Amino acid sequence: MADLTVIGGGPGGYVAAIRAAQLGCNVRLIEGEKVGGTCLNRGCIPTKVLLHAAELKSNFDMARDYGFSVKESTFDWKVLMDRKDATVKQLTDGVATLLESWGVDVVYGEASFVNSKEIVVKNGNGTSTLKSDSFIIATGSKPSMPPIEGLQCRNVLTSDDVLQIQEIPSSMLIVGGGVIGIEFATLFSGLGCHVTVVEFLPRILSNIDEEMASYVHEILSSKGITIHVAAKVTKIEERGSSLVVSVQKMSGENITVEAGHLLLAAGRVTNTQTLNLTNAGVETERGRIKTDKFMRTNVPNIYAVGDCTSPYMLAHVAMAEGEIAAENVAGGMREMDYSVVPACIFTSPELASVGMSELDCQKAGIPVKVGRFPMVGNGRALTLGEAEGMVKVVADSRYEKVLGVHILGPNATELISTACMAMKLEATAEEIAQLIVAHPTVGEALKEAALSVQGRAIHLPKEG
Amino acid sequence: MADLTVIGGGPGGYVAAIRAAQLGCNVRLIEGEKVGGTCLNRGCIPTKVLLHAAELKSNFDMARDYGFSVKESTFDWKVLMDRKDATVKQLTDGVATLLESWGVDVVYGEASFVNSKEIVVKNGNGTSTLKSDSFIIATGSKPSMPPIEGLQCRNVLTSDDVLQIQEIPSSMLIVGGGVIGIEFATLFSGLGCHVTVVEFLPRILSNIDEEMASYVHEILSSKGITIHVAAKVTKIEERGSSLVVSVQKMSGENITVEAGHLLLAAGRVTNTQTLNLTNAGVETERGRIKTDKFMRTNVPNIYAVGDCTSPYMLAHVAMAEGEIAAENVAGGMREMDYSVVPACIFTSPELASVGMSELDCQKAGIPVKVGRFPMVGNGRALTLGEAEGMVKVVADSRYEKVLGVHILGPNATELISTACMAMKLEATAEEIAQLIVAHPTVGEALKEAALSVQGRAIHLPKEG
Amino acid sequence: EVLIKATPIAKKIAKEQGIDLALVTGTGPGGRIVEKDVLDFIERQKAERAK
Ligand SMILES: Cc1cc2nc3c(=O)[nH]c(=O)nc-3n(C[C@H](O)[C@H](O)[C@H](O)COP(=O)(O)OP(=O)(O)OC[C@H]3O[C@@H](n4cnc5c(N)ncnc54)[C@H](O)[C@@H]3O)c2cc1C
Ligand SMILES: Cc1cc2nc3c(=O)[nH]c(=O)nc-3n(C[C@H](O)[C@H](O)[C@H](O)COP(=O)(O)OP(=O)(O)OC[C@H]3O[C@@H](n4cnc5c(N)ncnc54)[C@H](O)[C@@H]3O)c2cc1C
Repeated sequence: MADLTVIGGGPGGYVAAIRAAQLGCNVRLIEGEKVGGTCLNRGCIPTKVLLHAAELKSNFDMARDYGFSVKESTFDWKVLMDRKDATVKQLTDGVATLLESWGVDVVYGEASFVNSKEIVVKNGNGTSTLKSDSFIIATGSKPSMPPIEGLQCRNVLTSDDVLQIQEIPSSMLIVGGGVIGIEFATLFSGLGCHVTVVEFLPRILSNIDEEMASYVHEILSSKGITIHVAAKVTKIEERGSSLVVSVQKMSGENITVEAGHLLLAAGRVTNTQTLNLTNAGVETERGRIKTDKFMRTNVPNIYAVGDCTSPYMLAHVAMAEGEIAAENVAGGMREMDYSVVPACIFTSPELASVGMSELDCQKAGIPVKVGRFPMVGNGRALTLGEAEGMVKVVADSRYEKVLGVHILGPNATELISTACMAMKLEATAEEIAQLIVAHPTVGEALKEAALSVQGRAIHLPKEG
Repeated sequence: MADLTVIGGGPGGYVAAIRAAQLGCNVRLIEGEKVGGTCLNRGCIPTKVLLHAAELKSNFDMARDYGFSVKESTFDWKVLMDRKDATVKQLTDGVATLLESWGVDVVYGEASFVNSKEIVVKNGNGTSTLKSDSFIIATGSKPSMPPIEGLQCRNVLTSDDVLQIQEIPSSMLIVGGGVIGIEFATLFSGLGCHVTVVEFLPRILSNIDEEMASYVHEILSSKGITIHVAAKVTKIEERGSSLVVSVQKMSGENITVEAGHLLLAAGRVTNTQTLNLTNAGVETERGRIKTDKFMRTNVPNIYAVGDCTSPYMLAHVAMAEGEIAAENVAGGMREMDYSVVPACIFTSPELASVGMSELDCQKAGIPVKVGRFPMVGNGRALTLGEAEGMVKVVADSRYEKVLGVHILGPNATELISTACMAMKLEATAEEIAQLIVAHPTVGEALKEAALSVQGRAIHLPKEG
Repeated sequence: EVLIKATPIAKKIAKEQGIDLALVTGTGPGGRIVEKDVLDFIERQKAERAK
């Protein structure tokens, strides 16, 4: 079997390494910092620990309706940060153990190409040269620095920095209303911090179905988060212990916002600068490594997966690509299939989505039927005391093939898998409608939305 | 269109009524007590409200790990009961509104047959006779009274009674370790009551995969619930304000347990006694109304659905049967399909299951491959602080067709729908394994268990 | 062009038994070919061959 060197130990890289080892390859993994990458160390996992803390806090209030009244409680940010670090450590240690069990040779250091068959690895011990038949590049991404005056001010943080702060900020301005910005807004607002979000585009979560995104906007506003859309941060200045942030609105209005901290969540850029890709002849396009459907770059023995190549910038996409690349390195010819990729946003309630939005369909000229069902009609949502949200199923008019499913509600991020399974197996609304869904679960709302595509929801009053 | 009378307004009956009305039938629904039936008034919904309260309480403890320390809190049972009643009312009012919007004529009173085309309805206003072309019987079930000496003692309760008690018992013995008994054990134990469960069979949750049931047994025990299996309650006596309960074990040992309250959760019997079924010529078998795959009884114009006919005794089965019966009354020929019926138990963590257990397959002589994945390897479970549980996928050895999926873990009751969708569409383990499941979600554990069927889980160390 | 819709298990069995799914009538929702359709088809083929 060919030997393989994987560069980068995030979800794209470590999954590729394990899969290739399963298939009998001789695998080496180069990691510049810590295995687990952005996802485990400063992305998906630490944010979800903090979000769960916010959820637990909001449960204190909810508990009052269920008979419990919290008379006195305290909050210690340090304990929460320790919890986060412990969870991260448990998972990264786990990944290290997995890699070891599969015989993957993990080398710590920064890799850069000498030519298409050779890299140098730099670390504290010096520099070493390593040869390999094939490579999978999985170097991921890092926060991008938008061109704003005053980025050097105290308390201007990236998502990496904010996960290391020593105390919870009392107020924060977040630049960017995409997934990362909105999750941090949910989290800090939930923990008692006053949050303002500034989004350049005319709406937050611009990749998500517009109806759902505007529902989320409403919910965030009702929780006291200030959101400015179609607005741009132009300047940051220090004033005393605060920051004064100038915001220019498309409407022409200029405002200033005072905040203790500023969080940059305006996109991410690929980690390719250190790689010396030109030495290997690997082509990029606007910073992204160019790959084909086999996850292969223009250089036949070099593959790339995850954030460094893929515009999705999602851990589960990185993992899926890693698996495909590994199988192809091992002699396969598998194509990456992006037709059913879920996207989740851990707001409260959660938002999850797969496939096309209504607007996507409209733009593509596909006539659709849309079924909706509100959480307030769902028994499980009511027992959980979380009646906000809805399910929306978008199906083509002719065959009622499911084209997109959008869920805002309790446990939406788990429920979306049912929609993914349906879409993966090319189900029609009928097949979701006919599913026997356990009672009482939020999943019943998905079934009802599918029934509603056919104009026959049971738990919606007759129209008109 | 034929006119239809539905007897019983629980999930079987009200769904049948609405579906028939959608199809143009002229529908009347007779209900002896309250629309919503057992499910909404004294079953699924009220228990889930109370279980959520127990969950919220356990979150107070968990919150400590996330930085919150609750110094002082109080609990008011009355507030919780009000919350339960309010949720029940919101849902039953909702059902009444739905029935009204579809033009279903709701008549309150107890129905009994005069002949196969005629019933009498008795209520406070007297008795009236009603004729109908067809009937759907959906009279449900009620708690059964096991032959135990001393059932008349104070504080011996059925599941109906226990949902109305005025204060939370300090200790309780539960007769029956099936789904209902175990949910009540979870609930009362979670709210601080000392619970003992006595189960006649050699294990609790005897309908559930043995490995999962024994895992739940362990968890319940670790929470301080005492469980006696292969044991029988023989006598109940009052002593002071307590009950002394004699328990006879199959091992020969006899013990007594003292408890403030005793809850009977040892099965349910059908509500058919008041119906005078013989007048209509409708046949029963061991109390259950006999139906064919079209949900039709032996009398061609009379159908039956839900607990009064179906051994599943699940609300979602009642609803599915109600839909089928309604379509057939309206001239259809749809068959009821029981191949994919999920069962959920709202323990903490939740347990959900669909299809065959490992033992079922063994008994049926089907060679299987089993894939397992523990929650402790799942990132989402860890961020939620709920690392107990596992997913188990049972697939046939030859084609790897998914025959059963069993999930113990956070949000298992939602996740099971993904397995149901897969099984409904006759997926193999490969289709679940290839699904791109959002990160971080518990659903990833399902994917890993499916990969494990094929011996290639990514997040499990190499075996051996 | 006719797209043949079949469940994964139907496809798998058909492939293993060398059955052309174009010859099988689907009885699932929307005409989807399900496992039973393929198994019935195989039974019928056997019966015919036996004649
Ligand atoms: C705050 C935040 C929250 C997120 N939440 C989610 C979420 O909930 N769900 C989700 O799906 N996605 C989420 N993401 C995105 C997700 O983290 C990324 O999509 C994912 O980590 C990409 O994986 P990767 O393997 O491509 O790269 P990375 O995880 O970035 O890993 C790349 C690795 O390569 C190493 N490396 C880089 N250059 C070199 C070099 N020259 N030599 C050696 N090693 C090198 C790095 O040290 C790093 O460890 C989140 C991201 C952020 C920032
Ligand atoms: C404590 C408990 C918890 C449960 N939890 C769950 C759960 O989480 N999930 C789940 O799926 N299932 C659960 N169940 C089971 C579920 O409640 C039943 O399966 C479901 O209610 C059955 O529906 P049905 O329509 O057949 O009957 P029912 O809901 O029992 O309704 C029958 C109705 O018919 C009426 N009726 C009876 N006789 C007459 C008559 N002669 N004339 C007029 N009206 C009449 C009754 O008043 C009643 O309203 C639970 C049950 C209990 C007891």
